[in-house]
Amino acid sequence: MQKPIATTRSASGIPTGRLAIWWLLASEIVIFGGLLACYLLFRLGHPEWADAAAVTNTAIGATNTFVLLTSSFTAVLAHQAAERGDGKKAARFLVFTIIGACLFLGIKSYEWWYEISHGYTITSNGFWSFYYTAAGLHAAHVIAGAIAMGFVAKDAAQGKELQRVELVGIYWHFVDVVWIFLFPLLYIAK
Amino acid sequence: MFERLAIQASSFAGDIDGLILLIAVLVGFWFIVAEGMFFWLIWRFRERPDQKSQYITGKEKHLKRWVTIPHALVLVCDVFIIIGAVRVWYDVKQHLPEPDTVIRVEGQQWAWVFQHPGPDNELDTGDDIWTTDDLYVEVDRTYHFRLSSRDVLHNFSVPAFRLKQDAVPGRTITGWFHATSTGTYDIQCAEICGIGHGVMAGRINIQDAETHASWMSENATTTAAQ
Amino acid sequence: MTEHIDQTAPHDAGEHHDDGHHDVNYAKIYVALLVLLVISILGPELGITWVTLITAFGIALVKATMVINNFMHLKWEKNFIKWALVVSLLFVALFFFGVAPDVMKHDGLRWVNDAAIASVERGIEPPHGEEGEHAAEDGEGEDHAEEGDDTTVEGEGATETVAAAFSAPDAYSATCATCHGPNGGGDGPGAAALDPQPASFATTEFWDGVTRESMVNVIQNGGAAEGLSAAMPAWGALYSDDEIQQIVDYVETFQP
Amino acid sequence: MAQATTAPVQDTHGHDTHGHHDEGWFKKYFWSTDHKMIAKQYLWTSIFMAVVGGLMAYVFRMQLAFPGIEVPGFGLVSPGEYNALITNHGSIMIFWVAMPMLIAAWGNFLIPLMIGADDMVFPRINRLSFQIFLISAILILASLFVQGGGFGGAWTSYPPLSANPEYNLTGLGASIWLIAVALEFVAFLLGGINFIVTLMNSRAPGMKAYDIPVTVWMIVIASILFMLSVGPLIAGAIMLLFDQTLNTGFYDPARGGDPILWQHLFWFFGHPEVYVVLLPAIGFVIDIIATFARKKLFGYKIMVYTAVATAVLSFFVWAHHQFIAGIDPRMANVFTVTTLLISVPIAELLFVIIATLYGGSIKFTTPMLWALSFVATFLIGGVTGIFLGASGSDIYLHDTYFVLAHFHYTFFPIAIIGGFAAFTYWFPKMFGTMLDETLGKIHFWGTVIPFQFIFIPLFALGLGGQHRRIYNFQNFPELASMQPLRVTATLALIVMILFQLVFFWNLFRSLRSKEKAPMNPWKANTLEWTTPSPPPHGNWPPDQMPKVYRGPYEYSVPDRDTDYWPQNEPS
Repeated sequence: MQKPIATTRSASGIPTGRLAIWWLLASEIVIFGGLLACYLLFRLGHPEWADAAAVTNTAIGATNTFVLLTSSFTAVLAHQAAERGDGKKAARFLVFTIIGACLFLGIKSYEWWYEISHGYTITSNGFWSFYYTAAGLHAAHVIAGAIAMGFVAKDAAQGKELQRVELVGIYWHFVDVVWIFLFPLLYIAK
Repeated sequence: MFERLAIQASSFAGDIDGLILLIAVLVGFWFIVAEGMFFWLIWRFRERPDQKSQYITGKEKHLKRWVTIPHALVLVCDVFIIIGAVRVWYDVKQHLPEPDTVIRVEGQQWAWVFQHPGPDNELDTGDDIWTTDDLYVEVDRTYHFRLSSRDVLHNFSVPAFRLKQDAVPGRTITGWFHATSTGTYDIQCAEICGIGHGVMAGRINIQDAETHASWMSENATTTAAQ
Repeated sequence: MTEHIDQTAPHDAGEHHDDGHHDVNYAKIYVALLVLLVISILGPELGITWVTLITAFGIALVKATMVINNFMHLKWEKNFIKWALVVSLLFVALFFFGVAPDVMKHDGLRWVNDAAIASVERGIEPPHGEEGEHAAEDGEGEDHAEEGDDTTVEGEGATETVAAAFSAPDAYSATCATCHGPNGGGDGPGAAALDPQPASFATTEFWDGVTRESMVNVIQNGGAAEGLSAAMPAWGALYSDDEIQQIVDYVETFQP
Repeated sequence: MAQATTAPVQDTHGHDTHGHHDEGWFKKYFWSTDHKMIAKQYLWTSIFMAVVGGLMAYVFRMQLAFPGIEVPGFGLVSPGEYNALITNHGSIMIFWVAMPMLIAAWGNFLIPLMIGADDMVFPRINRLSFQIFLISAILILASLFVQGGGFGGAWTSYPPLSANPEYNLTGLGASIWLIAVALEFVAFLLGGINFIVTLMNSRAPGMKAYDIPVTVWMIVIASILFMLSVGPLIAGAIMLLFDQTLNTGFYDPARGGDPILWQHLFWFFGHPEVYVVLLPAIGFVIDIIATFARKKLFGYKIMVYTAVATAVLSFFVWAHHQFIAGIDPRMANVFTVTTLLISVPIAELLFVIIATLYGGSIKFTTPMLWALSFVATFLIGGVTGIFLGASGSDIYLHDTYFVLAHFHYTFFPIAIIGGFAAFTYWFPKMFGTMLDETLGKIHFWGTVIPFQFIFIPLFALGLGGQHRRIYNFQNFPELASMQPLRVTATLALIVMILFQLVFFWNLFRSLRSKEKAPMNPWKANTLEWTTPSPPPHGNWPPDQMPKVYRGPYEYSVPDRDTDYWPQNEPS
């Protein structure tokens, strides 16, 4: 179907898609913000959680941070390529980003499997409940982003809907930013 | 039908009723003025063949006054209400007078468990009296209650006292009351607590000193005997 | 929000009509991010609290700002977008500070959060895995350990004297009489709300249908454990095995 | 204006490669991306849910008035069923009636039409949001029939009662209820983004910020308000769902959690939610009053500013729902001050509406009657709120029927009166026929008068100390004597429900009617009245999209032949 005239207007000076993505991120900020505010309320009131936090594996967390930063980098390179009209190159960079997402999820699964098999489950105590919930919500966003990038890359490879490369990129950087805060909150602060 | 509205069985019941009355007078005045104005305007400016609608933007100074002045007055009334509310709130919920007796109240699905200190007036000693759903207090004494819950949220509410406080599992909340007249009044649970919420009724029995003493000696001995 | 935008003519929906491309050296920013990442990992290794906080959260802020400004191009975005994002963050902060006096703090004016204080004192117990793998594997065992925690907390709230002075009649009147009635007739104040009705211990039919084991099981694990009404809660967290035996002894005194 | 309807707009699908004439039933009524069809889907769903919620009220009101009787059409009400009924009545009326009716249905229908666009900016996301909403509606109804029965922990769903099946005895019902509510939030987040972006980007050429009809402003402010307040609760709902299903301890004090946290999460959303539904209703009322008083709005900008001020202030008042819930008593003072401050912008809004009547020429059509009764009734809800916002008096009134009557005096005007005002006003535009005025007025008086008789007795019961959510007051000796008031309320409810049949008969007649509605039956200014009723696909021919030359409320401008001046008419 073709776009309605409404979609092609831009009274605010920002293209429709990008405006929507920013509002989407505003709503995501309050979702993640709410969860992390709850976590902080408990964490600051429960010094004993530091003992549980000490168990988390900083090396794995750091590796995952590195993977996500790199995938963000390829996402922005895809955007650069799309701006220059090179859909094929943009698609290729998006595929790299998707690989980064899969790598991230793979490392995450290994980490969880290791922790669960050592008895640290979501019911172990409050810290672990937040640990799995916050990282799980983030991982769900990683999966959603990877799927969205798959569709965008498919179109971009044929030179269609190139502006969407930027949109999915903004979303992906946001997922990255959330992880940048989750990393110290869950791994480093002990 | 409203006989119970008149019952004020605690020292602060009158303050709370006074505050409700103050608010009723202030907002009642505004309510009548606003509704009166509203219906008068509807009647005055109903569609009539000899009356054309006027073009008013709301920027005219002499007309704007009709909105801004009442608006400022609403703010003034708000200040009065805030002062009254905070004063009553401070007395009932923040300020804690010295207790003559401390009792413990625990909510559970779907009953109240009361721990009276017994003749020695101290909790957690051998002569404590435990009751379910019936609280026995002496008139004209200041009581502290330590409120907690065993399972879900409950609310210890004594309408005749104008007293209400949630019982939260894991927390102990301290409150006070000072009964001023003898009698038996309802204790209601005011926080939904499951299918038995509707039967979670208790009674507070306010006794004069003599009756209370004899109740206490009777029950303290039976508990000891068990 | 949009009032300043003059738009007498409809804008074209060109994909990138305002900003063709930004002259950002993405590779340089990427390298900077990696360097910051390394610092944020090494900083806490020193074990000094303030260094940890600065390197962990200060650097997270710097990294996030770099990503948002350069990768997401917020730097070049219209101001109202920045406002929308900042306002949403401010509301999260508002939530945090509004809730902190009740949730983060464990006591306040006329209230004490016994359970939280107990949980801080209790500390983190070693995971079940440390003591023996089988405990962690066994779901039942895990549940039981958690219910054991309950007991400690309840004990904190009600002070030790209660536990010391356990008496089955007191426990019965505090816990069971609500529904089963003070004399075991199944006619307590809670009974009216229940369907099926709570058991009456004063009938012979009741005693024909139960064994001592089944009664212990119901008190410990709830009515559902024996296929009876789920309204009968599990009291295993509140009473020890021995105490439950005493309660059953007491209930048997109602037997006609 | 009748001649206008005869101008047919033939091929309006210029921008759509395949016409919509030959599509199957499914594609036309279910898979459509047309904002008008999606609006109708929301509208019918919410009307259906309103009937369900109303009948629930009938069942539990019967139980309260005549405890223990076999309610005709339902049977005996057990305490568990009673709790499930009140819980789902509340949830359905707010999440599946007020929000879809006021925001989604009229937002979808009116925003593109009022700002001169042919559709929402993301038609397929729009369709998706309705489908998610429909699934959530089906889930909430299904939750009543699962094993253990529907969730009975009240719409506030406070843990530990809601978190633990051992306490609420409806483990499955509670989880489905929670999932349904969360899905509804997701649907409205998607819909809200669509509304906001449509208004910001797709206004007709020439339409500046202060040329936007107040209804659109209000719906979009409400959408932003919803979006920013619901986030923490979505996170909280995930935590509660894990407590229910995975046995975590987020809200379990025995395991380091805190039940008070949920109350904060809930009311941080729950209070702004009141304004989320209030603002659109006020928008409808303002548009209708301006049209039928033939008056320019008294202070358009004041209206928009106060709406924004209300929205912002509403974030600062949430804990007044928790004064006696175990929060620190010192915090109550802060929230008392903010709560009473919010009366200032709301009073301003009502004053401006009342002032708009001054100097008008008021025509008492059915929509106007609804709009005026909104103001008169909502005022009662507003002033009784002061008793509850003041911490001192809230000690006594909290969780009594006074609260219940108070918020029904706000939500009923908002959802039902506001909903009917909008429905009767825009019905000709949406369906292309007129509603009958006589039947409409019978229905109006038959709804508004019994309403007062339902809830004024409940104010009295609340002052008498009667608490909420109790299925049989005969267990409380002090309350038993007030039974006549309960019977009055129940009888009035039955009368009100019976009068709704008049509405459905009127609706049925008009939908079957062959008589076409004119393009602009009310002689109103806004853009939706410049296209045929009902508007064709695309709203206007692509080459004749409207341009805007003035604000929406230029009624009775001096020195003009007509007393209205459409926004798109070149001067």
